[in-house]
Amino acid sequence: MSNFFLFMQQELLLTAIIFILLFMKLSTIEWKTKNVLLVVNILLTINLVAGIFIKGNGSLFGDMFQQTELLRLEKNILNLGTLLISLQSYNWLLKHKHATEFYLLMLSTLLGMFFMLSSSNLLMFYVGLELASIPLAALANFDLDKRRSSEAAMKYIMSSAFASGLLLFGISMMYGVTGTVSFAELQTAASDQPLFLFSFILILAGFGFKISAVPFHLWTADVYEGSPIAVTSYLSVISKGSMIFAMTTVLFTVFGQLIFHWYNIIAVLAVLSMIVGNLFAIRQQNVKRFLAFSSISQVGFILIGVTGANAIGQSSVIYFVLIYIFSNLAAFGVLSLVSSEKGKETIDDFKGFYKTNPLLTWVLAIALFSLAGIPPTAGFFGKFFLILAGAGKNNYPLITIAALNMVVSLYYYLRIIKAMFMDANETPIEKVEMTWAPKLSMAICVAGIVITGIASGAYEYIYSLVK
Amino acid sequence: MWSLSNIATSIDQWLNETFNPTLALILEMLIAGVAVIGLFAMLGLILVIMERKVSAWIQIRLGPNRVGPKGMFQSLADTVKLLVKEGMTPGGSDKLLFNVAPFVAMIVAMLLMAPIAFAKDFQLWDLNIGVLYISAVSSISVISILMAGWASNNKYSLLGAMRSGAQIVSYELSAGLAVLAIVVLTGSLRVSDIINSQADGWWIFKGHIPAIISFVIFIIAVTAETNRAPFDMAEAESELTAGFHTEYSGMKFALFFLAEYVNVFIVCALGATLFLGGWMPFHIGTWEAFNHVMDYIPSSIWFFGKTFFLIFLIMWFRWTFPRLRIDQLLNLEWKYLLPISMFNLLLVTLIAILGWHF
Amino acid sequence: MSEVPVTHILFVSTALFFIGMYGLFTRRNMITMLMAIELMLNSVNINFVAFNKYLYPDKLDGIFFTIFIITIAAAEAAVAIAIIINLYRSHNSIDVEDATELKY
Amino acid sequence: MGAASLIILILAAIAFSAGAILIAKVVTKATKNKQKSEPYECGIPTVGPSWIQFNVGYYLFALIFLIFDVELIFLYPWAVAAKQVGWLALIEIIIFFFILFMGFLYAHKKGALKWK
Amino acid sequence: MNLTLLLILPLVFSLLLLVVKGPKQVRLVALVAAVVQLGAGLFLLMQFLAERATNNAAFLFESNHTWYKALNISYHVGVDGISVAMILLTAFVVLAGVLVSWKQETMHKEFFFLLLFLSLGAYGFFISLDLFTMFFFLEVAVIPKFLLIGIWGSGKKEYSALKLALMLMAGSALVFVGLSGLYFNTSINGVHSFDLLEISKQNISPALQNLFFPFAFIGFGIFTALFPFHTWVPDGHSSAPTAASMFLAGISMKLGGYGCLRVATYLMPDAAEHYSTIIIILSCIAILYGAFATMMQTDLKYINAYSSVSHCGFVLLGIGMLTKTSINGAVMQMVSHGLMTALFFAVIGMIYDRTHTRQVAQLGGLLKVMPFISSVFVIAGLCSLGLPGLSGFVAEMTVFMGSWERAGAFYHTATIIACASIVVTAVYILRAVGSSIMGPIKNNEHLQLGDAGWNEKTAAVVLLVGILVMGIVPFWLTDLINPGTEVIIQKLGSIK
Repeated sequence: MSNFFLFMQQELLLTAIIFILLFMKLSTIEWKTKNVLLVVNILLTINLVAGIFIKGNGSLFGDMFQQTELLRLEKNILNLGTLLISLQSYNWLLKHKHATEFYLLMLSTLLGMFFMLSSSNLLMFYVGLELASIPLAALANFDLDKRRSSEAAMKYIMSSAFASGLLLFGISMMYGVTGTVSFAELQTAASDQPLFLFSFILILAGFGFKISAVPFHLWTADVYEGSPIAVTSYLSVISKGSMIFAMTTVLFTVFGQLIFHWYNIIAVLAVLSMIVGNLFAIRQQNVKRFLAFSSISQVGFILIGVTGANAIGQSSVIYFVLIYIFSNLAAFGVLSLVSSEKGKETIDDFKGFYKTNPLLTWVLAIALFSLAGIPPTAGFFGKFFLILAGAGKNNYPLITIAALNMVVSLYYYLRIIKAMFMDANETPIEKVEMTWAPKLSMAICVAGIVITGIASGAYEYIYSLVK
Repeated sequence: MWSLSNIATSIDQWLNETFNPTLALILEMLIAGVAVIGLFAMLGLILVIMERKVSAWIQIRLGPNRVGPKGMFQSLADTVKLLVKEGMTPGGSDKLLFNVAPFVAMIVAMLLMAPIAFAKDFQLWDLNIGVLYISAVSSISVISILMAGWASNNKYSLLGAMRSGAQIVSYELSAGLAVLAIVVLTGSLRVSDIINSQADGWWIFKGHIPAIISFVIFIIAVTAETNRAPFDMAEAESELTAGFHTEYSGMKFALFFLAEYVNVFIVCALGATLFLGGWMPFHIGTWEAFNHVMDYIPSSIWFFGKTFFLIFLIMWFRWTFPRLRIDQLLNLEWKYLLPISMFNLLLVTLIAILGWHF
Repeated sequence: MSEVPVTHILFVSTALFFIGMYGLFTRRNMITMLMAIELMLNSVNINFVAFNKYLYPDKLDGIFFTIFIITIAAAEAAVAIAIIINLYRSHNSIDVEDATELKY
Repeated sequence: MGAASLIILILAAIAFSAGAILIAKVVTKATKNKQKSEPYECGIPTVGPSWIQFNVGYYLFALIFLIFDVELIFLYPWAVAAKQVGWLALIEIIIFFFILFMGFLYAHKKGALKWK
Repeated sequence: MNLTLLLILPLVFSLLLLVVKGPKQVRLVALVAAVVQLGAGLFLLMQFLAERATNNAAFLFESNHTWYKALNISYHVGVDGISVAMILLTAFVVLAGVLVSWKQETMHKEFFFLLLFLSLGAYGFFISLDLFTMFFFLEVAVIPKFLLIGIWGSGKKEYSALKLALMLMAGSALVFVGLSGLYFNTSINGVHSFDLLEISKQNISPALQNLFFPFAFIGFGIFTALFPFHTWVPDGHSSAPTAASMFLAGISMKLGGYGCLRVATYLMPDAAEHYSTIIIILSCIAILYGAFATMMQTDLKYINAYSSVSHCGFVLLGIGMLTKTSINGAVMQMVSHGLMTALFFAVIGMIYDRTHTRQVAQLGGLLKVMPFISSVFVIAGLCSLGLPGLSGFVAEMTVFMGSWERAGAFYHTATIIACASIVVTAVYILRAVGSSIMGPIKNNEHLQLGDAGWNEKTAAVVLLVGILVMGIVPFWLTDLINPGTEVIIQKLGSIK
């Protein structure tokens, strides 16, 4: 029994938080939004800290649920990202009527992700996956009175349902072939049988949808643009990150022997994602949409790391997701402040931003540099290691394309930098007032961007766990 | 001693001796079909006249008394009347749905017959998930109502259908939970298992208070599920004319009518099976002689007796309670019945685990 | 009576799956699209049950999976319909072609 | 008789209904006129289309129903096994109901169960 | 001496800049930073010379700390003569740059911050012996340039800045591919390594060398204006603010040359030999093309920018020729061009600050108005065209001599072609200097303009000192860099 509490500590704590929030909502006392937010943030911090310090690994429920040090780390990364998003959306939620619900939904998806990551059984995996994606659709529709919000939600749920349909069809075929849905047994049962490969490809396609790799990316931009900005950042960072974690686990451990089959598929997905993401990102005017496409291209880079298919590849992917959380959230933090306070979201609006908001400009600039992979920000290290992991397979055309795509991506990141620093604007965005929470979150993000790369500890730690 | 199962076995034997197996099977099927249709028609006729007589009795009046002895052939006459009435399809309606809806209602009612044990060893299909099957198939009936209401191109129909949809689905929950109470006690979903587990006493007696609560909830819920007063929101004539079948006439109307009565029969049969032991005779602990006497009464009589008792109960409700408003109706379910039945299920589980039942 | 071979069932489920997919891609009514998705999920259910019954009768994984898929599909449908209702309120239409606020 | 009985029952139902309707069709004499095919609204002329938007309350109830109905799916296997599993089954179902009930209370608090 | 000091100093001062307030303090801090850096550079030189006398190792002051253990990446620094020369060059140019932009008015804090940051990148690049670290600092130096040009530049600054950043990034992307190729084809006990020294001990098969050499060489070549990837040079230089131009031409382009030498040629000698023909052809084209293109220009900055293309062509020519003297010459040309072009840009900046034009046609007779600036301008010009006694002559002459050493008609022809460009250089330099300095004053408003201030004078003097020392006593520099080139040549020779 104590094992149960120890192994599932992260999940249980999260559940407890969800219930505390629910009780707050149900209690007869009307909580002020401000207090709710304070409580939530404190709870999330406790959650993060507890996740970091409590150790205990093993498997539960007849090997349905497993906990390893690596999974703990991955969950802690997601916890951290959620905390950051929570802090960033402080201003937005203060004005919003349904702050508690936002957290209920968001933490439910987080719980789903945890279960998805910890699953060692396709059934558990599927349940976690759906718990992680269905509430997200509701979140995407969180601005109930905005037309685009519900449109985004509709697109998200449709594509997500379609993706899980594909995934499930694959799983059912795989069950037909092997007669098992447990990871451990699948690992031994994996074979070159055509039907197995077919089902495997369907599963990959399902994954592709969830991480929005090209050609399964069509929903991404619309959903990102339409959703409220906190949700967009959550979608692009946490949701995607967790899917990538899950994907590495599944590909490396369960289907590790099939690498010859999936290597090419992943490589093609990577190249397409990078190129298409980049080409579309260049054309975008809306910053959210722009970040959506840039995140597609980032997925391409991540997939290159996945093709590495070794300890370095996996640790690079995890490391990159960590960095990606810092960088993207720093960018989204600025964006959400500007958007919620001033309602401006296009690149043109950001012209002359430096004149009025130098600090935010630097934060955004550092975030974008990190996304573009410019040293000394952590993004450089992340991308470098990803591509290096991919190069381990001696597929030099692939990494040349990747390296050149970094240049293209730099172009559009620099567009925003240019708009902020260089372009003149008669009506720049006025000075944005910040509360403590966004400040804190951005400080953490920037610190993360600056430190995580130069100090090699994070990567070494991840690598030691992966190994 | 004669019993239905003996008749069935002898027919089966005779057929297999006379014809080759395939033909015998087909003939058997035909016989089963005809029997079911006959049962259906009979049930319809009987229940209609029963209702009218019961209501008359409760209201201290004569009721139908012209056709046949004491008006016993009244429903037959009504059938003839309905047969010669024109079955029209209103203009502007969705023709396909409109015409298919009564079929769906009939099919559902008919399908529900499959796992009902009418007598000892007399059951069409003793499938291992009998109870689940009944709850699953019975919830399809709401589709026929919605189809009819939607297709009619009539606001009354639509409103009636929506109300009835809301009502049926709501009460299905408590009905389901009440059924589950018995499933927990028996540990099986098979109808025959459930009946056999009541050989030494019916669940309503063995299961203490929780079983009685379940029974009460079940009866209330099925009354609502079958759209009967006091829950007849769907066809509240003072509000919605005739609800979802306002636009139906002639035989199509008759089919709905029939399906509804058959549904009443089936839910009561289910109630009888679950709580009152189905065809099991009434036994009391160690009273051997009494038990023996009870065994002499044929199982089919036990079954139909219990079922018609429940039907009578439901008819009694109709003439006793005033109709609820839709909000009261939903309140009753969501705020009282559902929480109570959920809690009750826990109690039942406790009893089952502790083995407190007899 | 002779049993239905598993291939027949698989044929049905696969057909159902691709009908669902086709419906999803060609239909423009959101409810219809949702139904198409449900069709896909149900084909998966059929698959699981069939495999479980025919190939691995001593295991229960397939049945469990089916139950969970049914539940989750229900949850998905609930959320999707809520969203569609909300969309209908703002767009006065449930045709995806009308929901074009967001474009490339 | 097994599963074949279902087919028989369906066929019987169809035969019965179709037969009844066909007989009625043969027996009756159908006439057509315009007023006859109008929707019946107690003699008052119809206003507006019949396929109207209805109270969203119905949807809310349907939604809550869906949750509970789906919950029943899980309860059936549980109910069958409950006696064998013993105390753990009770604990599990208490947790299950607790979660469910929290959602229910939330819906209640939000006024989803109020008929407007 | 601990080489990390060279990284800490700019970092500390740039962070200090963020704290201080007011333009005066900012300037002061920046100046102190530059002076301290120069001091550190000179100290390093002396230490190096002292150490060199007793120590025969290829690289001195090595220090090696594991950075990313998993990937076998370490922070490995060390210097040889070439690096020391480059570090000194950087220190000189930075000091001059700070002095020149003394009057920087808009966003002074950010300006100096970026300038110091840029120097950090340059120092880091020159001292690192680990390819990853080297690559890291190479990229560190890109974005500050973008911002410097884009924010404080003139003309079509955004376009130029973007072009520069993207081309340089493309260069480093290619470099990256080359580096990863090197990384995965070295194996010390089964472990891959980024360490320059480790890789240099490895024998990479010629086929692989031939595969990765173009990546590395073109990648670094883009930094140093390898034809046809030189197009960012004119735009970037002409749009940049004075200090940035100085840095760009003086140091940034040298990053490329240094990289070509240190990484591409040193680590992949077979391939260097294999591709030397192409390199020589390309650099000859760059030299001639740059020279002729300069003749077309009317804008002083463009003149200097195109002439930089031409001059950097000499660097690549020297590297491509693969003889000891030519490589020596290439290094010397790097130093010389760094100092000279920085001076040139500084002077152009001074002129522009006063006259607000850079068009040769609109200038004239400046000698009368601002004698100091004009004379420095003349000296810079003369240095550029290779007047004996100034650094340009020494460097170019060494390159030519080295090139001539390479036997073969092709190499001789190339050398002659390169030499011929000097004539063209003379034409455009003299024309530019003549028409803007000499003759009558074309615009009477220019009469009111003043001469250089103390800061500008100091800046010019700092650079002039460098030029003169190099021109008059070139063997100091030769002695300094000789052991470094020796190592490279040995590696080349061992292959041959």
